[in-house]
Amino acid sequence: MPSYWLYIGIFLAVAVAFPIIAVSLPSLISPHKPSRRKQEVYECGIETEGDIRVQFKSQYYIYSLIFLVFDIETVFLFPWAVSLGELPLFAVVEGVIFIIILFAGLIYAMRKGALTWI
Amino acid sequence: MADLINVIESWLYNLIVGWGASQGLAQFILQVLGSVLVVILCFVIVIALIWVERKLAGRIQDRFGPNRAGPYGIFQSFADIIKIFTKEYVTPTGADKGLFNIAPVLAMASVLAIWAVFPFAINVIGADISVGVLYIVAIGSFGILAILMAGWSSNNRFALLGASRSVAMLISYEIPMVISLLIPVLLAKSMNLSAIIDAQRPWWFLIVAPIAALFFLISSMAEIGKAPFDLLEAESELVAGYHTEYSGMKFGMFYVAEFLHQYTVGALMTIFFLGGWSGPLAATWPILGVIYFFTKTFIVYLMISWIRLSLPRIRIDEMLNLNWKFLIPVSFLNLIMVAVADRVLMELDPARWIYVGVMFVLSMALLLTSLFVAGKTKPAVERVEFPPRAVAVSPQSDRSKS
Amino acid sequence: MSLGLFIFFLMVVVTVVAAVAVVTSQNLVNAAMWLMVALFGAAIAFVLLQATYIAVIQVLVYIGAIAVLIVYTIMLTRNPDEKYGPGVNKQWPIAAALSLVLFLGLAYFYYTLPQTDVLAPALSGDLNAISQLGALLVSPNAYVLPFELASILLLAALIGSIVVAWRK
Amino acid sequence: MIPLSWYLIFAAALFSIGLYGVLARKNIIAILMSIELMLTAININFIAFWRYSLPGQMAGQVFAVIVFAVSASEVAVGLALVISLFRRVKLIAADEINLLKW
Repeated sequence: MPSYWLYIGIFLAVAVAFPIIAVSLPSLISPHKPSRRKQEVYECGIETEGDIRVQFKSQYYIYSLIFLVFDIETVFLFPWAVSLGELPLFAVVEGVIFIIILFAGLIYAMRKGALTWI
Repeated sequence: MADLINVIESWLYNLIVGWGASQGLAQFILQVLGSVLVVILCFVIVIALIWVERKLAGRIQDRFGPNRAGPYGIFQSFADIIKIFTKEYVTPTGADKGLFNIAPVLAMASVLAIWAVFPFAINVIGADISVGVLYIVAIGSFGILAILMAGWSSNNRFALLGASRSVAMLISYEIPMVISLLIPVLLAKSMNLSAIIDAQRPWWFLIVAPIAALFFLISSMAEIGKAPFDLLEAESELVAGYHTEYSGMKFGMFYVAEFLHQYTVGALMTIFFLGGWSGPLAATWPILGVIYFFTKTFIVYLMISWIRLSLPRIRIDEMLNLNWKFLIPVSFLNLIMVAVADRVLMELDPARWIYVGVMFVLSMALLLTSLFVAGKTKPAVERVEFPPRAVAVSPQSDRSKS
Repeated sequence: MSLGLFIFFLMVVVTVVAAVAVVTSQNLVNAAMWLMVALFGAAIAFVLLQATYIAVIQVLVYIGAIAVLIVYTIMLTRNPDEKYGPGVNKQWPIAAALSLVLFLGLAYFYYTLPQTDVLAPALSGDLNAISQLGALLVSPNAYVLPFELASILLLAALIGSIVVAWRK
Repeated sequence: MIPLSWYLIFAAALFSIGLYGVLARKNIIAILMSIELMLTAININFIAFWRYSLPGQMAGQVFAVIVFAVSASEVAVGLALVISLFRRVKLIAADEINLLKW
């Protein structure tokens, strides 16, 4: 088993190294003539005004929150799914209860209107 | 001779050991060689795919597509590579330089790293780890991080808005994708990719769990961010989304990652629902398995291209509604149904074809019912009809109105 | 097994440097990115300890979900008029001293304790960790109560966060 | 091979760094990030003890999984409070929010 993970480690290193090479090679041959005008922030030709990091609406937070909760849910459900074959029928019911409890949260968010894009 | 790849591998292994290296070192060198080979293969595939995609897009849209560089324009991609290699990097003022440069590398690496665990044939497997499915999902999340980094570090409103929009979409669609992936795991009782392929030897999971296959396809099309889900490149609203400020090869990395991601989704679809490398004689002739794997992947790739070239872009509210109000509830119902049906059928222990038939019929019934219910419900937002107005209005009349 | 040792020390150095960067970085987004590096280092530690499932969900949960949540919150709560300013409060020397004392004490304790100077026992070859984990989580005489309570905890967190943060 | 104490010392280092962050940082989001560091240190301890004492029984991993759920809930509610607070007082420095002090 460790040899597989060593392979994954090597693969990750190679997968990071290749894009780095691909990104850094052109800087050897491509021109580099920076100027103030060229490096201005692109806003379709209009001058930028104010702070660029604008504020956001809290809907984005709600989406990522629900995503986080369901991510944790899958963390519990993957071992459950793998071991389903060796477990009594009772275990399936427990998993279903788990899903339904969290599903109630999704329905709450939906009724509250937090999922409707505005 | 049938097992060409392993023959070469053991020959190389013996060669390196013969040169005086220890066995661990020989193993290490072979693993480095293998991973470099797979990564190069990915780049070659992308170069070929870009040409195929552009030619196909041209034909579908009644154009020629690339036809100048070489016969049928097959050298177009190489011309593009030369062009992109000689372009200047422009870093906008006020950009967070570190994150700005890491983001394209991370975007590419997150797609490449998925290929570490793919089983290409019965004994040509990268890393046969026991958590293969979750590895794929986990590595995919680096791509989301790369988009956030690119959007934040560019110091550009369009980039930041595009990034946060596309991340909202990506994380939303990751929920049905992960739940759809739970179903092959549940049916195969393993997270190991080879075990999942083994479990669908006579009957593909496409037939056993058609809803999961369909939802996986839809949600991963959203994940790759191509039409009809290409909101991150809504040119009229957001310029080019999170990579507005990128130029040269840094932009190229995002572009290549997108193509490779589409091909990777094809490979995932093949592994989870289309039987992977399995096919006639593939167990005895592994080289045939490799051919089957890449053929199936290419077919799925072409199907995704076909869908994306045929459909227009949908609005972000429609897209999120589709996800939250249809895909996620139905995929949860599907998960519950598959778990219960699978366990009950396992108690009864019927013949395999009865099992598959019952699962298929149940899935179809659920899909049709949910489509029927979804068609009956009222849309959350009523569409407002605006009366048509003249395209060109004289300045006087416009000013008088306001 | 010098390779394992090398990976271990690399992991420790990267993780600790990243963790220090988390608590000292002035820019919050940079701090969040350093946090992700540190947590990825912890994932490598889990792989070295052969808890591969935990390693994978560490990456999935933290880098996939919590990073996005933190960055969104930073974007949501940025006050355009106010710069970051000094990141630490007045009592930081006391905090640093306290942390250092805690670390040195723990390290000395672990270093001298004979029970902790042991090597890992060999894993049995047919250990199907994930299947066992799933069986433990739902079997009535093991951890089924924490399993169901976790879902109620998550439900409470979900509803509570929506109540607190959501406003049209 | 690596003895158990090295992992424990590593986890202690992470925990102490997190503790410093919790005590010394001003910004609430930074404090929450430091708490994440501390929880990860705890998880490393759980897994290290599992690996070095009873790798045949999965209790350590079960605890680690539950710590994930707890840390996710903690960060979700904490950040929601940060957002709500920011909406009211436009300020997220922990030591300047003192309405509940008396």
